[in-house]
Amino acid sequence: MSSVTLFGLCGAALVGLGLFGLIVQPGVLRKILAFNLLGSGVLLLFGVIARRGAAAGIGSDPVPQALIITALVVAFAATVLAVALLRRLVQETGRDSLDTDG
Amino acid sequence: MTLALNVFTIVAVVLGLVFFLAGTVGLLRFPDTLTRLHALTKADNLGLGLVVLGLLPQVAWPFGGLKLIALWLLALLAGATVGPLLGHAVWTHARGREPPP
Amino acid sequence: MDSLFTLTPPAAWGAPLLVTALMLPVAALMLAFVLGGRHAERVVLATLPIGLGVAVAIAAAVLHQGATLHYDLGGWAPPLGVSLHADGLSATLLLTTAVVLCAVGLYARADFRVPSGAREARAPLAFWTLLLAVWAGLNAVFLGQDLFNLYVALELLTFAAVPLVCLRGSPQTIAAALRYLLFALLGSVLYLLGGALFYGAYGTLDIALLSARLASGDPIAPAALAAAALMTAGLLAKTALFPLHLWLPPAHAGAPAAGSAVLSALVVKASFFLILRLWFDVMPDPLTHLAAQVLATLGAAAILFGGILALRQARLKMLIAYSTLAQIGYLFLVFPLVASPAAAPALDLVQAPGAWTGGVLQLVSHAFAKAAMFMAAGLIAGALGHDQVRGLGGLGRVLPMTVFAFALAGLSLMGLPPSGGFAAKWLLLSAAIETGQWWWTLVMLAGGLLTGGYLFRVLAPALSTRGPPLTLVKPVERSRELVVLGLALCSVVLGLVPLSSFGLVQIGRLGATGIGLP
Amino acid sequence: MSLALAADAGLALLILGLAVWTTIARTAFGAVIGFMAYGFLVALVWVRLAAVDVALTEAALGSGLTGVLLLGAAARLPRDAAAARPGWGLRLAAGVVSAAVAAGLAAVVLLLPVPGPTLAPVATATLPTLGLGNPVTGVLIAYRAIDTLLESVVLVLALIGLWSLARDEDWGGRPDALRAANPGAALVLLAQVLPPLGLLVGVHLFWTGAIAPGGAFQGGTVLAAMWVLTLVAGLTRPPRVGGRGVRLLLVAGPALFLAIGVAGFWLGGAFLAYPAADAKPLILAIEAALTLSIAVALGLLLAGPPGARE
Repeated sequence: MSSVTLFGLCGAALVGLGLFGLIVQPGVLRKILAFNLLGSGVLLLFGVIARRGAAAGIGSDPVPQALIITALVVAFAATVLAVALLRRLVQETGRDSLDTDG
Repeated sequence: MTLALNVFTIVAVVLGLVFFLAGTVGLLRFPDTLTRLHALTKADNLGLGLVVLGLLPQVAWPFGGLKLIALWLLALLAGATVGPLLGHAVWTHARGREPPP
Repeated sequence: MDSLFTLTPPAAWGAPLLVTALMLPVAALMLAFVLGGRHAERVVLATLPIGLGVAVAIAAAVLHQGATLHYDLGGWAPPLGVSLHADGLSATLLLTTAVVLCAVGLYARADFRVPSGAREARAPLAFWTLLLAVWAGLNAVFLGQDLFNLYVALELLTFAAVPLVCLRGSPQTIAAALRYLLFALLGSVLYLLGGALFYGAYGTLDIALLSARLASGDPIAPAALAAAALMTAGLLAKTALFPLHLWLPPAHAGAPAAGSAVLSALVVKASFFLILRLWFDVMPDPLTHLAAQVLATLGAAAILFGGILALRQARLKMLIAYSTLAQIGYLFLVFPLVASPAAAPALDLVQAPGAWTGGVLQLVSHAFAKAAMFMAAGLIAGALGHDQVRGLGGLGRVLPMTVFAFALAGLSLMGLPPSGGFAAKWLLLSAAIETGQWWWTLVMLAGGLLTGGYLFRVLAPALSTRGPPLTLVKPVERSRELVVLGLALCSVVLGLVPLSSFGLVQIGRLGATGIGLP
Repeated sequence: MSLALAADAGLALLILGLAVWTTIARTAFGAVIGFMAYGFLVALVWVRLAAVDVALTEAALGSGLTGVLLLGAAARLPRDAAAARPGWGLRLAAGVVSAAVAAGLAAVVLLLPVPGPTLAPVATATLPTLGLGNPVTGVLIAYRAIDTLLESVVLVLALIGLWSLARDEDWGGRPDALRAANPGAALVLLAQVLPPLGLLVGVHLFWTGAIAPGGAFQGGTVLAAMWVLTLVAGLTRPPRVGGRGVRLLLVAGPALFLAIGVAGFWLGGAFLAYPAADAKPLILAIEAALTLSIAVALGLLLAGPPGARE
């Protein structure tokens, strides 16, 4: 049980937690938080895969690292869009939940 | 000579940790937010200072050391800013009016 | 345009064509964003024909070469580099995208014109730049050969499609856009997780290399099974297949007419295209047979569920949105029919159009028909001032061309001869019978009846001659009606084209699945 | 049980604890605070996984800027905003599905080959031809340049989507989401003292990205954070949405990247290829433009849609 595997299991648990939060949380902000947890869990798994690809004097495979950085920036842009939509929703309906009528 | 430095490092780091412990105990035990804030900012900054001081001989000089000191100064700046802001927020939230200047 | 067609581009032309198809919308997006104001619309209307020409050239190049076009970006070959790939299917979809976007561009000029006096307005700038971004995302998905590159393309598409939904800004559309974004992000994250596991098991993200390593005989790594399952689940969420369809109707009905047309006709197809690539280009055949049954069952459920709910909708655009749910179900019936072990003996490929051609034909004819239908609904809502199906009595007398176009599109959706939809459903039906899977025929026939049902609900009152004549709130421009009619005719004409001429669609397919296509 | 493993186990448990807290916290504000602490610890994990570039990005972007964003949103939520929690049926089903996914992934992690397949040797072998020392920057700028190009376009697109959420009459105004009502003297002091240092760190991160961990994304994020700090403290005003200058800045990075990429057809033999001779200066030019565009884009993404015109 190396520490890399440990972080892999931690990543798997985060994916499960994020998925649970995304489905169950009623408030949209909490869903966005759960999505960020889910995203960081997925990227942790990718990081463990990268770490296991260590070779040629480098601690971790550079290709997945670049992909993770790109995915982080995409996840941030997604969070910005989601938060902006949420703020507009709160302005319009005064509520933080999606079940508006219609 | 290196033995003395190592001993100094261990002593300084342990002292720093003691202050961190004191800060955490303060956080848990103190009655309201303002006193907790006091405990946190004072104890943690001092604790961090001691840990940095202790690590200085272990780190490649001059760049490693300068980075550590810069780290500590930034933490001081952060603490110095967050403290009054949180205090201001707590004061106005609790009493609903601006604190005396 | 036909001068280009006869010009037989040598193979060396393939590379710059693929790059132009990918980068033209991106460059136009940046130019339109910087110039802003009225220039944004002009940049789009200038770029659309060029993009159409490039799509035609790519189709010609693929047809001429008879093989897939391939190009390594930056000169770096996979697995390190990213490559572009254009087979018959992607060339067809590039062409469909260009045609539908040209029609939407012409249609939307009246809705998104900068009001006189203002230098720039929110909705026009947003619409025209988002239209180019949707185009860029679609071309990147259809041309991608690397799983992570496809992930970034999917995100580009999602960030372009979500603001389209709430371009008008009413509370319902904002809630619909937020729900769409959350579903799309869940889909993207699951897709990314699948990609990560594929990389963890086989050390590459290139579809061709992955397929080779997966088929290399040794037992498939459990990570690959988990990856395929997660990726499919993610892509199903983005395609709004039956259990994961909650977000589609309010989102597609809430968007402005031009936006709904693009969303329903094209955006939903991009993630479906990736499911096709995953199960026919990456995974080995025995697994595809297994997954095919699951996907087709969900597809059948979508056909019935979407059809029944469409019958009960009060608003015209919601009815059409639920119709999209149902028609997507047809697409998923392709999997068991193409991948069935009891495939008919390998007839001559070009002459014997198989379920694959039927599926692609359904993709293309649905794109034309649904875009035409949503734009017609936009014209009707604009003219009458309301969107209720009940209030359409006698519409045919007032808006004859729009109702005629709506009926033609409906013809194609129902699958009545001579429309493209009929040819697609006929091919799927015959393939189902040839491969002995008769139960899919029942689903298709039931779906056709349901489609007929909810379209009858709209067309019967519209074409009735009794009752008081309707008063128009706003006159409808003849040019916009012609655009809608033209698109609906495209969908119908697809059925008149002799089936043997669909050789383009088969290119790059035989080698991949390795079984004689029925 | 070596000491390092124990430390890692502690870190992993702390992260899981914070993640659970973020999910079950009563108030949204508490959950966001928990998430920010969680983010910084995940940055530590990236250092433990020997991915320093990712650690920088996670700390600056994943928890720093995302934290600012979510704090702003949490502060504006109405007090009684918590909608009804779903019935136990849905919670049970969601729990079962999530647990199954987590268990499956854990099994896959245990079954994955330990010396996993890697592209590290191939990636580092051809680095010298690009004049680069940092393989991650090599992958981002050369081998998978198309992903980074589309990535920077995604940022501009997110900004267009954000601006499209404004009200029609507010178009052309200045984004107002960041302006603090009455920034305290302490915040103004911080906004005067920190940005010069932050600017130095940001530019250093961009510059050192070619040979050591860092690069356009990390440098741009630090610069954006400093700009946001001055915006919150009210020392600077966000630019008008309609301004062509700010749009040129936003598009400079991707546009230069695309231009050099197209020039690659003739200079380097393929789209997005670099000529063998002067690859390094071209790459640095692209990185500089990208850093600038990313800094402006991230700052404006945090500044929100254009608000009421004063």
